[in-house]
Amino acid sequence: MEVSRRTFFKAGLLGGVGLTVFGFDAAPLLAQTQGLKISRTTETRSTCPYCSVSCGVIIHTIGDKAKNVTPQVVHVEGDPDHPINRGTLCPKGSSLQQDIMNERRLTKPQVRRPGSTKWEDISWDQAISDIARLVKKTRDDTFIATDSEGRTVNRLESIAFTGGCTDTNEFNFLVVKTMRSLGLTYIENQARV
Amino acid sequence: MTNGWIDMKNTDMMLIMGGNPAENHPCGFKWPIEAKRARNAKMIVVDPRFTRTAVVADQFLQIRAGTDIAFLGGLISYALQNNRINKEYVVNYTNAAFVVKEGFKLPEDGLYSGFDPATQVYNKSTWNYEEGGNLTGKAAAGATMMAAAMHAGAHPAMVVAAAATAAAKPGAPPPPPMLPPNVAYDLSLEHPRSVYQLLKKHYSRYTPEMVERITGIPKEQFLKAADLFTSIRKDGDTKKVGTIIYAVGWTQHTFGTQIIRTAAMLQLLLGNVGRAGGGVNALRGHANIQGATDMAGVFDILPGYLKVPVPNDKDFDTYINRITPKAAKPKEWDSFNYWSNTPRFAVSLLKAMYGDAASKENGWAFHYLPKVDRRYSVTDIWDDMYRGKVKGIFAFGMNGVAIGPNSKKNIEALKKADWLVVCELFPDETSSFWESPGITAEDQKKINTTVYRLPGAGFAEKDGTFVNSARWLQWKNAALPPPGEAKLDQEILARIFLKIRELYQKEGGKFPDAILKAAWSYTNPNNPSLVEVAKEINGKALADVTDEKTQTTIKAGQQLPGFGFLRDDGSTSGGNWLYCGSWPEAGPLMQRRGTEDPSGLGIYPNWGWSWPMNRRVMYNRASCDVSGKPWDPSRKQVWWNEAAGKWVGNDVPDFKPDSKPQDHMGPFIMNPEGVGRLFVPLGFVADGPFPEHYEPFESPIANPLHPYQSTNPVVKKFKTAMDKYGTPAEGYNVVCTTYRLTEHYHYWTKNNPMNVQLVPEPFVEIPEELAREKGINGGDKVRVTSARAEYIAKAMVTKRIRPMKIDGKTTYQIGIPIHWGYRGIVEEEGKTAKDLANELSPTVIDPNAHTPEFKGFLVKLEKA
Amino acid sequence: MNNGRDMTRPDWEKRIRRARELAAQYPAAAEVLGFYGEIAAFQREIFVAAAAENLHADPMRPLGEQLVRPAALGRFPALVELVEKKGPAGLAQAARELRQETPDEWRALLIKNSQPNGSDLTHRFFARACLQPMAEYLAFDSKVQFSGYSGPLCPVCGDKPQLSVLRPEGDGGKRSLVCSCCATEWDFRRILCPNCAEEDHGKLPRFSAEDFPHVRVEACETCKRYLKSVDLTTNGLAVPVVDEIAAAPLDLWAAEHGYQKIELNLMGL
Amino acid sequence: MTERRTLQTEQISGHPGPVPGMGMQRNLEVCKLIDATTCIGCKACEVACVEWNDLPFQPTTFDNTYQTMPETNWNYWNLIKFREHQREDGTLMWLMRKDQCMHCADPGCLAACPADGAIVKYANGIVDFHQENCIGCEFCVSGCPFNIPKFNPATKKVYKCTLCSDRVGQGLEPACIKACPTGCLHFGTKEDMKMLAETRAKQLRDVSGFKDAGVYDPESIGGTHVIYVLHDAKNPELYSGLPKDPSIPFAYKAWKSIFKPLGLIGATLGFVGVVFHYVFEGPKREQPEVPPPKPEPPAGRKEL
Repeated sequence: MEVSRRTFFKAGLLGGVGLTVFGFDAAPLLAQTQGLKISRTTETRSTCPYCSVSCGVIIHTIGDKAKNVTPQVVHVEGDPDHPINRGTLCPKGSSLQQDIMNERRLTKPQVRRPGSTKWEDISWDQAISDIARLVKKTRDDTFIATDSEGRTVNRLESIAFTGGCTDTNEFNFLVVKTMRSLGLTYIENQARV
Repeated sequence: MTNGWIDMKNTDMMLIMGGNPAENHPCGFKWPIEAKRARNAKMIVVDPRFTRTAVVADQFLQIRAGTDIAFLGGLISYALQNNRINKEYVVNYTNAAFVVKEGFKLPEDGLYSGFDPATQVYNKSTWNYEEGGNLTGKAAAGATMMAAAMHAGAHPAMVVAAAATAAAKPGAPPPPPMLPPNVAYDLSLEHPRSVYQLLKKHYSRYTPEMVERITGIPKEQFLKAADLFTSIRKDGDTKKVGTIIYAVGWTQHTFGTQIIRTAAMLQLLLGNVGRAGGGVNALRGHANIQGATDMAGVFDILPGYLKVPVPNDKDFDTYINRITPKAAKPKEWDSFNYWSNTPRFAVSLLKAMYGDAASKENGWAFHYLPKVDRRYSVTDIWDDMYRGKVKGIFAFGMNGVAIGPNSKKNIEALKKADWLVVCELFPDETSSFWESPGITAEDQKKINTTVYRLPGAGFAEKDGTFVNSARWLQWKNAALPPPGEAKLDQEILARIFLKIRELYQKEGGKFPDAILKAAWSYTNPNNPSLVEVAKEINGKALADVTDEKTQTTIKAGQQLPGFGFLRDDGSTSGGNWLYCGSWPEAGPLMQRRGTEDPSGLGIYPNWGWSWPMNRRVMYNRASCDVSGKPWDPSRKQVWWNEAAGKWVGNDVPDFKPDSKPQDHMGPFIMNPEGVGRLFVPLGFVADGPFPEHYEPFESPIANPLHPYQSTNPVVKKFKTAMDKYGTPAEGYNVVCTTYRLTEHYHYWTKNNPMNVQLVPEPFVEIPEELAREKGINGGDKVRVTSARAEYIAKAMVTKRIRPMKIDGKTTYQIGIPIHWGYRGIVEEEGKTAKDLANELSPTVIDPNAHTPEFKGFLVKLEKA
Repeated sequence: MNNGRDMTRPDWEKRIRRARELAAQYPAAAEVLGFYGEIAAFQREIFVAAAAENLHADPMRPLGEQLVRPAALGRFPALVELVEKKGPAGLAQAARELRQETPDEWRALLIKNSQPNGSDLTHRFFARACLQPMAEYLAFDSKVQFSGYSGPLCPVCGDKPQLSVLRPEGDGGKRSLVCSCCATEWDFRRILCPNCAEEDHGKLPRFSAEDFPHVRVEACETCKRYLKSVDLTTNGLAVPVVDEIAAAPLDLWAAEHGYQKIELNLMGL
Repeated sequence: MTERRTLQTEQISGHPGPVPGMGMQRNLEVCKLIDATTCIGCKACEVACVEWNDLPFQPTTFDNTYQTMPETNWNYWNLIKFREHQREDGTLMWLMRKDQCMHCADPGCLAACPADGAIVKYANGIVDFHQENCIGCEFCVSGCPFNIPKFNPATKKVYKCTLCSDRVGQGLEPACIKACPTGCLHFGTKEDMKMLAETRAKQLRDVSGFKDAGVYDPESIGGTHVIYVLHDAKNPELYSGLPKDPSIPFAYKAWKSIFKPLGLIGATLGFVGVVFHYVFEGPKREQPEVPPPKPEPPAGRKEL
């Protein structure tokens, strides 16, 4: 097998010192090297989204970001470094890959119009414009600047926000900032129940 | 949790009650098992069902759902009567010695002093301490009266109150009574109105016989458990330590907060709080509901547990005066009263929210915040929507229809709403409410709600911080982008908000100020980086800030190293004081993954970051005796270092670091008293200073303690046509409780084939005896009916729930796991009845935490 | 629970046997593995001699300064002879040259190259072949407690790691590093570069090939360094130091892609 | 599966001649220890088994229990069995027993099997089915005292837990072991596991008040390579019918005895197998890879 001089040179320079300086027969190793199908895996530390133990997980994804390939999850491993779960996972945690790569996932914004019997796909831009318009109308119709005793209350009781159990702290802060600024008093979360 | 998951390995005694960690937290449960294996620790499990946790318990007790206070009250009484308490701890670290105001009445008849039957609220002015200093040795009744009378005239609290009343404009309600600054106390604990004596008297009614009548736990079993749990304080032992572990089995009651208080009181009496292997430990059920609470995802607080403004707070100063507590303690003792820093926290929060628009001149944009003077809890949302008041709702990851209570009411409510915006991972019950079972195509045409269903990002697709039940902040990284057109939640929220802002900018509208001025200087406003938000939450200096004591200066623009640097003059901003220190200038501490545990106690100080200031066990000053020496030298949390003149330890001292033991500063630094509250003064809880057993709202019996005040007097029921409540007289005589399974997660894993394979279908757990009575065999379809709805599922006939003798009457309990609905793998294959367990549960909530009573409501059961 | 990897007595037989097995399995590396097997057999003798002589290290001095002892030095001529006979051409030539030198010169060579970053790679080979087993013995004998240690350099001798190992921990693989000098194995957390402490998962790619299901390249985009890891959760039969050598093509691949190994193995790969 | 070949065969079903390699080497026996007293029935082991062995999804139906399905199946080899038991003192126990092949020292399935090479027992104690040689007669099903082997009507072959022989052959512990969050599962040499089990049983007797706690390792079949710690070892039947004295039907025993002498003859032929790596940390032995059907010289490298 023909081994390019360039490959040989670089290998000798950086990694295969033993090949060049020690004098091993480099050809078979270089031949095997050229035949390798290398895959690139990224390991990402995450936290199981289920209960509150917060088991560490390491999500293994393949796909080269540089080559613009969407990563695929190939394995979810219990984080062996995590002091609480020490690499173990429960039956829910063990099947997390199914949760991430699940054909039932919602992938398109949809709308169900008043009186309609079906979902329709809608663009993000349209959905966001529509929602903003609905919020503004509801707010302008019902905002309470002062209560019956003339006290400033600046509140909006006609719109509610309910947050979920895997919303992050940072997202929740944005909720407080945006929703309290709209005047919402009905800000609630899974945490309540 | 006051402590943490790994810390459970340090315990000698576990009471697991109102929680089923083997089922719901299997990987965390390795630590209780470790305690059993390595320390021969004992485990007592109390539950309505023999659970997976009960499997490894040393003693299991079957309790009637909702009678936990009776059981725990019985334990308190047992501990007091048998001297199984840590006396030094009780005298010095709790308010046991404090003297309670004259006129305070215990609830022999079910009511504390001050109840107004018309409004169904308490006037809490007698729920207070007496003013007057050291009464030790003056315990005679006459002397007490004298002391009370002597101080009555010059009561500083009253003076303050009077002044405030005079200043207020006519018609305004008088300000609430305050704690006395110089509390009367009797270190001998003999004063008849000392907290200790009142406590003893109060729980003396919780005899083993009474416990048996109420809970259904036979007296002998109760006494065995009481002896076992309190055995850690046998013969004056102060080394051993016990923990109490609970979850929503305690919170989901109309007196849930009080159950937890009873447990906390028991732990204070035994001296178990603040110690390795001790504490009161809420397991919590979800990945980030601890964080959601810290971050004020709920209506009644602002980030960091700051109180929300009320309409009477006419300006920022009024607000801050109202919510900042003043120290109230024996004169000779010290109190850190950490909440005295409230102004720093509040101003910094407003600076984080409104930036330059929050200035001293405009009271830090105080009026941008809505004023809250009534309940806006999740159950109220659906009620107000049903009444036509709530017109639109965002549901970002909360499946409100399935969560209930009374799911049918929530569906009816949504039919009346104008719009619903759901952001979810999977098709869920809430977004599909208009196509739920029983709604025909014709019906759908009459439903005018616009529903947006937006595809959000799963946990693996987003970065950001989760907080576990041990208060550990742990940052996680995104492993891949959301699938298809799905987007990150923060992008969806930001784009909606910015679009609204744009509309107000262009068109004007009602009170646009807060919308236009909200600080939004993220690099990518349409998709804020959570790194930037996390740094914003931690807080930064807006001008140079110097700590006087250490002469450390944080330069303008730098991240703050801890909440000691927060200021009330506008020179700092910070979204949540509790998280201040999580992302200092040096970098994000919640991203740390240090695996060192030098003490061997499982503290792992360099893994993530826990609030407050990386303390892993809260109130850990109490892990030492009065002189500052650890109760148990083999499990040292912190200790006083005389040479260094400060508190040091394996954990970060949760205390004023240089407060000498001689100063007698209380370890419970978040209370103005500095000590743990066996008696909760004033209105910090709505239903009484000591927890009292009340029956669940729907109960098979009248309360044996006071049949004429059977349920919690301050519970309010909802009043629409759909809020129905059942009674035994109407045939609802089976106690029903709801819960989760280890194989499933809420309403989520019904989309995963593996989890569906493990437990494919909904079921109802039924005692053998009840099944026999009703002619039900295992696997038969049964109909469970509450006053609200019917639920059909298969029967699991079991020995694990037994008939109980409750107040002499045979009573049955059944249980329903909640994991199914009308969207999911088996649901869509038509394999289930498509009912939601929470169609059955009642719309009635705890007056303090506003959590619905999902546990222990009444149903009928029959073969379907 | 102990965080430090317990030191088990080094098992030379296992290494020698594994080298033979892998030589059959990976013909491309047969020459390298064959030579390694010879060297390992030589190293075993020094280890056994050190044990027999009941040698100890002075805990107050760096281990690296205490390696040149008669039990090792005395066997240096045997090493030279072995390499001359069985070694690849380059090393054999060097051996021939070394044979001409005096014991004092050998001692000087060993001392010079017993420290990291000895410049002459060939001399460094001789020094490591001769001193590694001594270091390994002294480290094993020292019973240094490093429970809880998780730094990037060897807790016993302070040298750089040469390879990483994944061992079963629950459902996952817990990483440890193996010292290039004394073969001590210590815990080192995952997703962290042992060279520059990079923690950004996006910059820490792992490269693997089907040819070596249990060996992968753990690289760092920031410092462009890497180590190979041997995954004992995938193959429990692997002997990390030997399997690492057998997967030499991954080193060549890494070199070609611009990654430099934190520390070369004994075979210069 | 190439991995299997790294295990030394000790017994072969329906094999007319000697067992190659038998007796050449004293292999360490492996063992799985299940501490039924700390099992919480979370089923993480079930998931791990399905995932590792790539077993196809099996639709299940509710059957009045927490148990995933009534019995193990051809595509479900690891099943936690749940049994409610009321003790004489009135207290309740919820007994959870991880059910799977017991890997008997004296395997009834193997004794019953007439197909050459369909069932083999390795020297380390693992009893493995080789479906390529299975003729679908289901004799093994009736030969098993634990009701473990299960027939797949589609492929007409029988399947069961392999103790992850492929993993063990690679020096790994079985998939279920690593999955257990409470640490109630252990894997190692039979000797070590017996010791661990006895220690735990003693703790249960001395500290936890289970005076009949003990280890299940039934002598009637020469012991098993899956052993249990039970709260009540005197009544194993309580644990979803774990037989007290499991036995192989007489007919199969008689059959087996015909072949036994042949097996012993085989001992003189040379074959060297592999001890799995888990026990490498103990005694060391030589172990080149050898496919069982093709004899090779013993290589004579028995060091130490």
